[in-house]
Formats: sequence, structure tokens, C-alpha cells
Amino acid sequence: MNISTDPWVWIASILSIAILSFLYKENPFFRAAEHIFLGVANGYLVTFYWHRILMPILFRPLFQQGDLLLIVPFIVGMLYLTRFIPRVSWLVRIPIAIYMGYWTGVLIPATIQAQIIKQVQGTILTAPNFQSWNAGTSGIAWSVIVFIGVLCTLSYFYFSREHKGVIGFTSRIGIVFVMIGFGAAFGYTVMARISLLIGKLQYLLGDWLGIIK
Amino acid sequence: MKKRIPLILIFVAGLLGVISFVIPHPSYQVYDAWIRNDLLRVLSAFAVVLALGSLLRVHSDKIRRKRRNWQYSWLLLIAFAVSAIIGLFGGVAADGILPTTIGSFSYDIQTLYENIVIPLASSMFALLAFFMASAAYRAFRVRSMEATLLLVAAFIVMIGVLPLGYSISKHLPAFVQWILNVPNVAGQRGIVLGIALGVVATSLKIILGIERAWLGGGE
Amino acid sequence: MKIYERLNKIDRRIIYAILFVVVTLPLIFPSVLKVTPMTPVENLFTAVDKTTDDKALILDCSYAPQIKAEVEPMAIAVLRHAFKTRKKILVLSLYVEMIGLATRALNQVVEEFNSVAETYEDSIIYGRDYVFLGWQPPPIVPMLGMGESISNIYVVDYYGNQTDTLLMMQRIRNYNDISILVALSGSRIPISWVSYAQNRYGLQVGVGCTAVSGADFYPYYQTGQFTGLMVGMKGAAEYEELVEANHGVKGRRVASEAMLSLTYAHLIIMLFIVIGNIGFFLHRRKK
Amino acid sequence: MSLIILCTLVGLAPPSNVRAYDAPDDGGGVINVEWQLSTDDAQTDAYEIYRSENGSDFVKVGLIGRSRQFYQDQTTEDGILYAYKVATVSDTVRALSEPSPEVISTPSWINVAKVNIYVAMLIFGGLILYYIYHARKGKELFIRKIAGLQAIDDAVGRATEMGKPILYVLGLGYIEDIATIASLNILGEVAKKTAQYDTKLIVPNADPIVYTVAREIVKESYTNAGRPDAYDPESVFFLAREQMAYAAGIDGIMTREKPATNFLVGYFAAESLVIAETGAATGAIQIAGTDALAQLPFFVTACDYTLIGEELYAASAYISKRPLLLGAIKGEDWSKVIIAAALILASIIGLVSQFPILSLFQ
Repeated sequence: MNISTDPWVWIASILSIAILSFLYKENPFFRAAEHIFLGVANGYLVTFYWHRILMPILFRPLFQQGDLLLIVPFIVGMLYLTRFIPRVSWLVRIPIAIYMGYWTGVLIPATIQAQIIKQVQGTILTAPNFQSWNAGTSGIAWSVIVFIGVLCTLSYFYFSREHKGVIGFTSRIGIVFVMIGFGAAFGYTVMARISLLIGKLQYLLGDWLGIIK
Repeated sequence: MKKRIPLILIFVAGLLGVISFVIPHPSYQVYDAWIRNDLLRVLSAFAVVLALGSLLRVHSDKIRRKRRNWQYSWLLLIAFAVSAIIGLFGGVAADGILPTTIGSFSYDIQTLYENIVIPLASSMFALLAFFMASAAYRAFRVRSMEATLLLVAAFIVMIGVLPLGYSISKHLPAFVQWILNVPNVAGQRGIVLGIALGVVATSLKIILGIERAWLGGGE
Repeated sequence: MKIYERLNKIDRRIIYAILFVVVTLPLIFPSVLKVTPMTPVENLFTAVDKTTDDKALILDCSYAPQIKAEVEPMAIAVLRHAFKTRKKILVLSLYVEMIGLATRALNQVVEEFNSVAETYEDSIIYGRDYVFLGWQPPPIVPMLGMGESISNIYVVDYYGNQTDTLLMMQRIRNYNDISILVALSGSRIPISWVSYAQNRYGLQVGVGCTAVSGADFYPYYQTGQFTGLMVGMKGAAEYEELVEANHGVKGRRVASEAMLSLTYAHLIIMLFIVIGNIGFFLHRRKK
Repeated sequence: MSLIILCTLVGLAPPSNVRAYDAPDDGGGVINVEWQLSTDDAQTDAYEIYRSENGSDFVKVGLIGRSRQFYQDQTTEDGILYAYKVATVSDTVRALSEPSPEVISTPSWINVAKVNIYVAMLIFGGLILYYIYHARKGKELFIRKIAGLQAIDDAVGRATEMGKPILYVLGLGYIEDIATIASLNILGEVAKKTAQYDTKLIVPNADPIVYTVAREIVKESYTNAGRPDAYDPESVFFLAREQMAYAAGIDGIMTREKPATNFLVGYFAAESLVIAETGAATGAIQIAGTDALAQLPFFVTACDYTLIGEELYAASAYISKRPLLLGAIKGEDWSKVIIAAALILASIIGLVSQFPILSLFQ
């Protein structure tokens, strides 16, 4: 047993236990840790935005290097603050419109490329795709299963018809694929989360209390 | 005007977003880079002011009106003020005007982050181990086809990833990998294709001003 | 309350308490669970093992504190492997905030070997047996630049020495002199190693990653882009097993010890699922 | 001097057929160099790439591993005539190739390589717009029932009966995330109902911009429902950007306020199960919806209803009952038919012919 003498290890450990105590029930220690968490995380957020964004890309170039073009983001950004002035509070929509518009515009081609074209490419039944499994002739079978699974799952998301008849059948097959996938992903993630718990316990029992070395 | 100007702006901005993909020419890309790196990042920074205003208002209000658990709001405000002062004046890399060490004890913002935020976050992650157990116990019942499939797949994978899995059957780990690579991928791709179409449709509707919930509801 | 109702509705706190106990006890009273190494881990081990005298291996320790539990045992196992079999090794980290963890693992293993070494020859000597390159931003710079010259990218090492004056660096100039790079990471860094260092210079890349990234990375192993792959604590435990079985390295095997916790945890969760279903069945029959 | 001698002694063969061309579809400043491997490829350490602006002074610009026959020089200046040589390198020996024909790099105006994406954009965009146009003309459109959606009314009613609040969690998404936008639509409708029933609504936020929009939407809903007086400006608030701080805050709210219904709709990461399982422990009815694939298993496990992926977007259009939004779903459905047809057709071509069908989808 050699207990830690580093004050930060003590702070980190006590806060950790306060969070873990939530498993028993919500209690004053958890409540305190929760509020400290929110406070410090937001304190860090302010620091980050000030030192990494506002200073280097707005204030310093604008006021020290005289990059006058930056007046535009400055003014448009200030429009967020019109929220507090009821008569002109609609102006807050301007920065939101610009921000949202640009990123949704970027999203259209990017989504088509990465999510549609690429996924379709990987699903087509053809020799190079069979070989990509590195599984010999079984590769053909795997490709066929994926092909059927993709079509059936897609039919589950067909909203223009009730799930009856052919679509009823295919969408049920689709759900089989989806649920097997979900179950597998769940089971797979258990290992990862238990590992994180083990890591936390190793810290508390080792770095802090020194019970395990 | 209160709606038309934002709608025109969103259309123009959306078009710029699409064009950035189509035109690689540098005489256009410099403008695009400016939009991304200067304009939009600055905008996101200003929104933080509003958000923090909300946080501080909610909690100072709680204290003023002595609502339930108001004492904890003090804790939040103090933690925020202290870390913000250390961060703003002490600098990101402990290079600011505020000293961030006393003897061998340092308290710069990075140290605060590593010893408060990270342990708290990793403790929340550790909670997940327990929550997975209780969620699995509650939901994995053979009550419907869906729940049964979840149960069976999760069971096989949970055994298969253990060292024990290999002693049960040499093929079990490979079978787990197969489930993850074949049926799982098929289901995911189907979902992704649907999502992608939804994203394209919704983005189009937003740019064209058909989807305007963001303006604050109503027609 | 009837028995089936009890089985059907166990208080979550009972589940939590039992899970807590079965995970904690094996940590306090460590014992090693025998694991059988899988092919992806064996391939990585063999690639490191086959490193010849005129070559070195690179260990990239780019893991954050959040995933230390899963990845640090891998770093320690690879370092033990290299030092025990006298492979030259270069250690680096792609992000400044991860340097601390890399230092920690390196110091621990060097100390392990040197505390039992009796002669200069037996000891692990800086510059002769290993070099700690430190960190050079942004990640793409060392990934590409080391293909041409390592000592041009890392002009000085982490401790401030001129890199090209170090003994071992006389023969290790660029990727041509590197047998394999082992990338330990929780992010997509290993894929960047493939797309920059492997596609351009043919560098062999082996990977150690978290359980969460494992499923995403497996296809890269399958296509041969990753020479070997260790996933999560289990992968680390398998590597520990290989190092001990083949080279008789003694030392604490953190991941192998955690395997017992992990196994019990999985079994307990599965047991509760079974109990829940028994309760559910009995309940339905009563109705 | 010694270099030349060694070269002749060892007789290392240089690469041949060096070819350089402007990289297509880029912003300029890039030239691609290709060559045929040296016959001594197995003995080489690497290939070095040399460049000249005047045809005589060749300067080294890059190095690439053995067995490679392609190098991209990203350091050229547009408009200058360059020639390239490639050298086989073995230890200190170098064998230089003949120079390539001269080449200049230029930027392109249109990225032609992405033409398949433009075609797809036209097809999908066209279909969606066509059905929106149809819907505008008042054509009736059928959309099947979506399970989680039917539960919303009951959920609000239940909270009212129990006299407990409703918690609406928007997740970690940014405003440009489509899941967030869909969630905001649903929030608007939920807020209308809470306004009518006079039920308390709690909306904690993780993103500053989403927070400002959510506030606006809730306020507007209360006004539209004829209850602007019932709107509590503190019902929508900012919590934290940090993922787990946000989750801790929500766990606190769930256990202290004990909401009757939790909506977990939007983009989520690992905190999904922390939130959903705490909600389940408090006995709330939970309706989840997300397009974050990795989190769907946890919502499906821990919540009463889960809107999976596109169901979330469809639900958002459905609940608003606006024909234009419904029209878009029709367009999406036809797009799915096209994708399925393309998959089948491409597979047939890929199976029976030698045509490299995958290259159409690069």
C-alpha cells in the first residue's frame, strides 16, 4: 500500500467516486460533481474559443494587422447578440442562415459521394468485390448475402406502401439483418466498456490507493 | 423581410457550399477557404456567448429565487469562473499573464482539463459498463422476433470475443468477425442509404426555403 | 413476491453490485488467464520477431489517457518484446498531449530491464538500443518525411540530442531500414500510416487499437494493409502471452490479468440475461 | 566523381519511359509523374524524382519506395515548363533516367472526375423536387404509419395526467446535422402539445447555435397554440458542449425532475446509453430517434420506441403534416427504387460482362 500524495490524483479520484455513486442513487456528491463538471467544461470551452478562434482568427488580424475584411464576420457574429433586443431580435436569423446554409450545401455532394455512390459500389455483385473479402469462393456467398440484405433493409425504409405483400416480406428480412447487426454491435461494445471500467478501477486502486501496483 | 432576408441568405450560402465541391480552381478556393476558416468559425464562436449567457442566467436565477438545489448552482458558477479566469488569463499552454504554478503544484487550464474533465468523463464512460448490463438484462428477452435476434447475436458475440470463445470452438472468433462483416454490414448499408437520401432531401428543402423550422416554426 | 416475478424484475443495483465485485476482485488478487493468441496478433508478433539486426522497428504511441487501459499494455508488451530480443526500436508519438503516456510506458519497461541487468551489454542503453523521437507536428509531416530521412524530420530527439549523432541512427536512415511500424491508437491514425507511409514507401504497418475501432480496422487487416492487428485488452493479453511463451519475459501482465475481470463480467451479464428469460418464461406460463 | 564510377561498376539500370502530366481536376500546382520500373527494381532502395525548369539543372523534389511507378509532385508553380527525371537509388548509387517531355501544371475550373456525382445529384434532386412540386398542387400522398410517432400524443397525455414534465433532449448535433433539424421539427410539434395541455417542457442543449434555434421554435409553438403566456423562457437552456458533461447534466435532471416522458431525438455519441438507461431507471416512457448508426443498438435496447435513421426524417415530415415535406419523402422513395434498380443492373453487367462496372462508382 502506498497511497498517492499528488493532490490532483486525490481530486480526480474523489470526483470519479462521486460520479460512480450515481449507480446507487442520485445523491449530493453526484450533484456536486455534476455541477463542477458543467462549470469546468464550460470554462474550458470559453478558453478554447477565445485563444484558439477569436484571438488568432478575428481580433488579432483585425485590430493588429488591419485585415478589414474581417469586419464582416465580426458584424455578422455580433448579430447573435440582437437576441437580447426584442425589436430587432429577428436579425439573429442572419448568422444562423449563413452558417446552416453553407454546411447543408456542402453536405449534398459529400453525402452522395460517401454514402450513396461508395455504398452502392461496395454492394455490386462483381468479381473485384468477391475478391475483396479475401475468402476465396465464399466471398461470392458473402457478397450475395450483403446484396440481399441491403435491398431488403432498403425496402424497410420505403414509406409509400404499408408493409404488406412483397414489401412486407422483404422489410421483415431487412429487419432481421438490422437486428442481428444491432445485437452484435451491442455485444461487441460490452468488451470496450468493461475495459474502460477496468481502466478506471486500475486508476483508483493503483494510482490513488496503491492497493494494486 | 424578417423571413425573406434569411431565406435568401440561406439559399446563397447553400449554393456556395455546393459550388465549393464543383470548382477546384484556386481563384475560387481562396474565397471558399475564407468562408470556412474565417467567417463560419467566427460565427460559431459568437454563438457561444449566447449559450453561456443562458447557462449563467439559469443558474443565477436559481440562486436568486432559491429554487430546489440552488446551492449547487453556486458550485457551477464558481467552477466556471475559476476555470475561465485560469484559462483566459493563464493561457492555453500556461503562457498567459496569470501565474499557474505555486511551487511544484500547477493549475493551468490543461492540468484542470486532465484532472477534472477527463476523470469525470471517463467515470461517466465507466458507468456505461453497468448500464449495458442492466439494459441487456431488461431488454434481451425472447418476447418478439426482434428482441430474440438481438439476444442471440449479442450472446454469440459476447462469448466469441472472450478468450473462452476460442476454447469452446476454434471457429467462434471467426464467426463473430463474420457476423460483424457480413449481416451487420448489410443492415448498416441499407440504413445508411436511407439516411443519405434523407440528408440530400432535407438539405435541398432547407436551401430552397421549404423546410423552415429553424426560423422559429410556423409558415 | 413470487419467484418468477423476482427473476423477472431484479433490482438494477443488485446487478451493479455483483458486476462491480466480479470486475474488482481479479484486479486486487491478480492471476493470469490463459489466452490462445489469434492469427492477427501472431502475425504482428512474427513481423516484430523477424526484425533483423540491420533494421529497427518504430512504435507509435498515439493513444489518449481515455483509452490507456486498453492500449498501454500493448505498448509495454511490444517494448518488452523488442528489448528482450535486442531489436532496435524507435518510439514516437504524433500528438503532444500523448507524449506523457509514451514516456511512462518506455520508462517503465527500460527500468524493468535495467534493474536486473548485470553488465553494460545486458542493459538497455539509450541511443544503442532505443531512441525516443518525441513529437513533430502535424502528423502527416513525420509520416511522409521519415520515408526520406528520419533524422531530417526529428533533428533532435525528445531529450534534445542531435538524432544523427546517436549510435543506432548511423544505420537507420529511413523507412528502408524499418522492419515494421506498430501504430497504437484509438483513432484513424493507423489508416493514415497506410495511406501515406505504406502506399508511398511500402512500410509495413502493424496496429493495436481499442475494441471499439476493432470492427472498423479488421478489413484493413484482411486486405493485408495491416500486417497484424491487436484489438482491445484481449489483443494485448494475447501479445503478452506470445512474448512470455516465446521469449520467457517475466513482468506484470496487466491485460492478461484484466482478462479475468473481462471474462467474469461477460459471463455475469449473460447469466442475468438468462435469469431474466427464465423469469419471463415462468411468468408467461403462469398467465 | 566516385558516384559515376560506382554507377558504372554496379550497372544499376535507370527507370524508363518517364512521363509527366498535369494532374486533372485539381486546383493547380500538381504534376503527376509515371515511369516504368527499373529492371533492377529488386535491388533498389527507392526512386528519386528530379525536376528541372530549364531542361538542364535537375533538382531533387521527392523520393518514393521501391516497386512504385507513380509520384505526385505537389510543389509546382502553374505556368512554368518542367521536365522530370527519375533515378534508381541503391545506397549511394544513383542511375538517372532520360528526361520526360516538358509539362506545365494548370488549375481546372470544373471537377470533371466527379461527373457521376453530378448525375446522381440531378437524379435524386430532380425526383425530390418533382414530388414536392406535385404535393404543392394538392395531390394526396400516402405515407405509412411510423410506430414511434403514434406514441407522441399518448406520451404528452401521460405526462399531463401524472403532472410531470416532458424532457426533450436534442443530442450533440450541430445545426447543420440533419438529425438535429428533424428533431427541431418534432420539438416544435411536441411544444405545441405541451402548450395545449399546460405540461412543463425541459429542453437542455449541447450546441450554442442549436440552443438559439430551439428557443425560438418553442416560443413560436406556444404562440401558435395560443398560449404565449405559458411559455417559460427558462425551459430551453444551454448545458455543455462536452459530451459527458452534457450527459451528467441530463442524468441529474432526469433523476431530480422525474419527467414522465423523455424524447431523445437527434445526433448522439457514446452518451446515448448513459442517458437512455438513466431515463429507463426513472420509469419514464422513452422515445428515441437518431441517424447515428453506432448508437442505434443502445436506443433500441433501452427505449420504448426508436426511430431508426430515415424514419426520424420521415417522422419529422409526417408530424408537421405539411404536404411539401411529405412530397420529399415520395421523392426519396423513388430514389430508393432507382438505387435498387442500379444495384441489380450493375450486378448483372458486372457478372456477365468484362466491363469494369465499379469504375462508374469511383
